[in-house]
Amino acid sequence: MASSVILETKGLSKSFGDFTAVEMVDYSICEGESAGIIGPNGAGKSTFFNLLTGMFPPSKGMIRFMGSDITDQASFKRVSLGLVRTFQLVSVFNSLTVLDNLVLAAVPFNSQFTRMSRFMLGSAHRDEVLSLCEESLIRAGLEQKRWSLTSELSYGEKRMLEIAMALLLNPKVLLLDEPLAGLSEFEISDVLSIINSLREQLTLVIIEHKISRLVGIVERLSVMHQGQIIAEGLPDQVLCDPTVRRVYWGADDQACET
Amino acid sequence: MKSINTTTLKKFDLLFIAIAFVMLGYLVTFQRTTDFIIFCIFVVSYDLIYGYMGRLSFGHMLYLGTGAYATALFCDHVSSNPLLAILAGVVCSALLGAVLGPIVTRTTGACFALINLAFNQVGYFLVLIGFSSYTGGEDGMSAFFGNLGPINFNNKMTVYVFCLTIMLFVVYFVRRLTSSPFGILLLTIKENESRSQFLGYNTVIYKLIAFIISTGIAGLAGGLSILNYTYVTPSFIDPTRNVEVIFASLIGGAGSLYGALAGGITYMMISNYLPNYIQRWEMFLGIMLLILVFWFRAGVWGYLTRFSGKPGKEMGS
Amino acid sequence: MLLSVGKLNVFYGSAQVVSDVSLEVDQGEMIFLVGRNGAGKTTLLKTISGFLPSGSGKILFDGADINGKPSNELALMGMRYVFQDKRVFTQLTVRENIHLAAYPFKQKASEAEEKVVGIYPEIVRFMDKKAGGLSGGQRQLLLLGRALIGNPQLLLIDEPTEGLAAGIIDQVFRVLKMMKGQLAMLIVEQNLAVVSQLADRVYIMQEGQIPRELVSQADIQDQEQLEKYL
Amino acid sequence: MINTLAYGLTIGGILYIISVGLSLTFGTMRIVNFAHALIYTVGAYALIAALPFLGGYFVPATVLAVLAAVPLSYVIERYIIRRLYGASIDYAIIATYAVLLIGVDITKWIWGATPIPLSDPVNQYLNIFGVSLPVYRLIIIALSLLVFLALEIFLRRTMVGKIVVAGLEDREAVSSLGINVEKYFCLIFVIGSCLAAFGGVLYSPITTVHPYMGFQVLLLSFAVVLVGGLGSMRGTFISAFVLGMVMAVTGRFWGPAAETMVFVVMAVVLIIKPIDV
Repeated sequence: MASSVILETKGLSKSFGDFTAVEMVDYSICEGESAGIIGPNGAGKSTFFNLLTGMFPPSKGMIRFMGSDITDQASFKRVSLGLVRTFQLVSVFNSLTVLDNLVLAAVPFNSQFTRMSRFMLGSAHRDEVLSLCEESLIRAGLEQKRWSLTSELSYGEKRMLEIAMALLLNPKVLLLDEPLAGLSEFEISDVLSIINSLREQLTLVIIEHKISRLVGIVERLSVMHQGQIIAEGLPDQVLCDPTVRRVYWGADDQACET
Repeated sequence: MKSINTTTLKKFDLLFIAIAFVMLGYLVTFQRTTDFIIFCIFVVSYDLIYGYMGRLSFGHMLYLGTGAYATALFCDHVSSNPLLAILAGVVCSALLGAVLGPIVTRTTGACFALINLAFNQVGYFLVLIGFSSYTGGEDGMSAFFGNLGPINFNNKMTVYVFCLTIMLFVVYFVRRLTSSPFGILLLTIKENESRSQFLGYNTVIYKLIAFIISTGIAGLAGGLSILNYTYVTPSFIDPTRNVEVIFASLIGGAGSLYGALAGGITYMMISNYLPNYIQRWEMFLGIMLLILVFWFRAGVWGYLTRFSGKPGKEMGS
Repeated sequence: MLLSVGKLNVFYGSAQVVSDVSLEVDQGEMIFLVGRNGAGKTTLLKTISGFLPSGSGKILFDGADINGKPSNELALMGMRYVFQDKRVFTQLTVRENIHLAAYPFKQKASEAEEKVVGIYPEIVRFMDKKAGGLSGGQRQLLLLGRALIGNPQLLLIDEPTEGLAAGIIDQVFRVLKMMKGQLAMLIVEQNLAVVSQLADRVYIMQEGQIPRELVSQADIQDQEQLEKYL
Repeated sequence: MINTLAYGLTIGGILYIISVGLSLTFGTMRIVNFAHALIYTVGAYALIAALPFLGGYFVPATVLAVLAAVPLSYVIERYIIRRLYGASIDYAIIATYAVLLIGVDITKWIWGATPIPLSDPVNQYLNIFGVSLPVYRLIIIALSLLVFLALEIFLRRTMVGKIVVAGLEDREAVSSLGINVEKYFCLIFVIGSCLAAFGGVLYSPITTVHPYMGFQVLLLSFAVVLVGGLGSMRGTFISAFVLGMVMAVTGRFWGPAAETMVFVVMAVVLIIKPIDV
C-alpha cells in the first residue's frame, strides 16, 4: 500500500432496537484515496456516515482516524481533526444569509480567529473574514447571492453552499452523503467538477446512488447491503460481481457490459 | 463596502439611542427614564438567550434578583462604593448562571422554560424565607451608597446619567457580541444545534457562555435598580414577574438588539401609564400577550424596519 | 375520472415545491410517479391526501372538490395514503394495528384481519406481537393490507419498496400486482423494475412540475430511458 | 412517623391526579400547558361556589366543579392550543401562560384575592397504630389509586386508548386511517383538565384557596412529569408519590422548604438523566 491508512473502522455496528442498521463493518481508506459506497436505500450507508462523524455512538466496534481512536469523541472534535461531512438532505442554516453560513465555517479553525475575544467581539464581516469567504463564494457560483437569505436559494445552490462550507473547514477526509441527489443534470455537472478538483487535495468518501456518475471519480467502490459491506474493489470489477448485481438490480439478468 | 457602511451607521446608533433617552427624560421625567433604562438593560440580557439563542426562559428574574440582593448586601456589609457593589451584583449573578447554566442549557423548549422557573422559585423562597435574616424577608432591605469621589449617587440626575452611560456600554457590548461570529453561532443554535456541531463548534460551551453573559447583564440591571431605588424587596426576584420581560421582548421583536430597547420602552410606557386607567392589569397583559402571539409576532421593531427599511430610526415614542 | 388534479401549486413558505401540476387517475388504474429526490413527489401526494395545507388549484376526487379537506375525512371518502418509511404503530400489536384501521369504518375486526391475511398470509404468525418488532418488509405488507380495510377506491402509496432487500421487494411487488385492477393506485416509486412491470401510465416529476407523461408501454418499459429522470 | 408517611402519600396522591393530566397533554402535544394551573384553580373556586347551593354536600359539589372544567378546557384547546400547532413551541407556552394570567385575574375579580379556607368535608379520624389520621386523606390516597387504575385500563384496553397511544407515536398515520386525531386529543385534553380540577377540589380542604394557588402547583406537577419521564404514565405515578414523600419528609424538618426540595430533586434527576425536549 502506497500511503497510510487515514480512517478505519473495526467491527463497527449500530442497532436501533431490534433493527441492526450497520453490522460489523471493517472499512478503511488511505490518505489521498477517493472511494465510493453504494447500496440500496436502507442498506445502512447514511448510518455508517453518522457513526463515522459522531452523530450517535456505535453499539459495537471502533473508529480510528489518523492513528487515534475517535470512537467516543464528540462530533465537533472530529471536525476539528479534519473529518468533515455533508448531509444527504442538504443541511445549511436557512435563517442566515449565504455569507454568514460561510463565515461560520471559515472561522472555527482559522488561526486568526481562534482567539476567543476575536471570535466573540470581532465583527463577523471584517475584511479578513470576507476575503476568506470570497473564494468560496466564487467557487460555489454564489457571489451574486451573498446577501440573500439561504432559504431563498434553490436546492442545487444550497448543495453548492454546503460543499463550500465543508471545504472551508479544511477537511483531511471529506464524507459526501449523496451529493448528487435531487440535482438537475446541469447542477450535477457543477458538483462533479468540484468533486473532481478535490480528488487531488484530500481524501474523499462518497455515498451515491447514481453509480454511473461515480465510476469515473472513485478509485475504489464498496457495496453495502443490509448493514454489511458485501463487496469491495475497483469500480468496474465490483459492478460486475454477480452478488452485487443481484442485490442492486433485483433480478440480475442483464449481462455485465464493460 | 457594505461592512463599512453598517459600522458607521451603528456608531450613530449609540448617539440616536442616547438622544432618544434624553428626550424621553424630558417627556416622562428623568427619574422614570432611569427605570426605563434599567428595564431595557434587563430586556437586552433576556433577548440574548430568547431572541438570539432561541431559549424561552421563565426564570430570568432570578438573575435580576440575585444581582439586586448581592449589590445591596455588599453595600451594607462590605463597602458602600457603588461601583464595587454593582460589580459584586454582576459577578454573583454570572456565577449563579455559571453554576445553573450547565443544567439548564442542555434542555430546550418547555423544559428550559420551566426548569428556569423552578430555580427562580427556589431563589424566591430563599430570599423570602430561607435567608430572611439577611434579606429582610418580605420587607426587603435598604442599601445606602456612599459617594464616589465627588460624585453623589443620591442625586437622581447622577443616577440617570450613570445608568444611561452603562446602558450605552451594554448596547455597544451586546452589539459587538451579536455581530461577531459568536452571534451568528447563537442564531444557528436556535435553528439547528446539531448542525453547528458538524461545523466544529462545541455548542455546549457557547450556550453556557451566552447564558453567563446574559445572567451577568441581568445582574447588572439588578444592581442598577438598587442604585435607583436604594432598597430591594422580594418582588425583584418574584418569578411571576418574568412575564414582563417576555412581554417586552415579544412586543419589541425578539432577536434584535434595537427591538429589545423598543420593547423595553413600550412595556414601561404601558405599565407606567395604563394601570391608572385599567384596573385589571394582569388581564390586560394576558390579552396583549395573546394578540402578540397570534397576530403581531414580528413586534414593534419588526414592523418599523419592514416599513422604513432603515434600522436605527427613532426609538419608541 | 376518479381523481383529477388541475394546476396545483404548493408552497413551503416562499419556496414553491409543486408548480402547475395536473394529473388524472381513473378507476382501477395503476399510475406511477417517478422523479428524483426533492422533485416534490411526496409533497404532491401529501397535498392531495390532505396532510399539507391546500395549495392553489383544483383537486377533484370522485367528482367532489377536496382541496383543503382534512386527511381523515378523505380517508373515509375512500382515498388512503400510505406513508413512506413504513410507519406502523410500534407500540401496538399487529392485531391492534389492524383493528385501529377497522374502527373508523365500523368494520368487524375479524373481517379486517381476513383482509390483511388475504394479501399477506404469513402475518398470522405475528398477530399478537408488537408491530415494532417487524422487519421493514413485514411492516410494508402490513401497511398495504391495512390500507385495504374499508375498501378504498384510491391508494396513494409513497415509495413502497424503498430500503427493502431484493427478495422482499419481490413480495411487495407480488402484492401490488395482486391489487392491480381492484382499485386505483398512484404510487411514488424509484425502483424502475417495479415501475416498468406494473404501470398503466407514468408521470415524470421534475423540480415541482410534471413535464412528461408516459402512456405507451414501449416507453414505460424502457428502463434506460426512465433512469434519466432519476 | 406514620403521620409523615400518610401526609406524603396524600400529597403524592394529589400531585399524581394533577400532574397526570399535564403528563397526558405534554405527551400528546409537547406543549406545557400553563392553563392547566388555571383549571386547577377554577376547580377549587367552582367547589366553593357550588357548596352553598348544594346544602354543603361535598360530593355533588365536586362533580359540578369537575364538570365546570369541561367547557373551559375545550375552549382553551380548540381556540388557543390547536391554533398554535406547528408554530414554535414558545408561542404555545406564552399563549397558555397568557390564559393563566387572564383567568387568575378574573378569579380575583369575582372572589377577591383573600385566601378562603375550607373545612375537612369528612371530619372523621381513623386510628392506625396509635396515630389518628384524617379519613379524608385516606380517601384521597384511595382515589389517586383509582384514577391510576382507571387510566391504565382506559389507555390499554379501550379503542380510544389505542388511538391515543398510536396518535402519540404518529398523528399523521392515525389520520390516514380516517380517524379524527384532533378530536381524540381534545378529549384527552379535557380529561386531563378535569383531573386538574379534581385535584384542585381535593386539595382545597387541606390548604387554602386563593387565586395564585395554581402557580406553585404547576411547577410541582411539572417536576413530577419530568422526574417520572416524559409521556410515561406509570413513571408519573411513581414520581408523584416519591416527590410527595420528599415534601412530607422535608416538611417535617423545615416546613417552608418542602417545595424547594422538590426542585432540588428535579435538578439532580436532570443532571443524572438529561432530557431532550
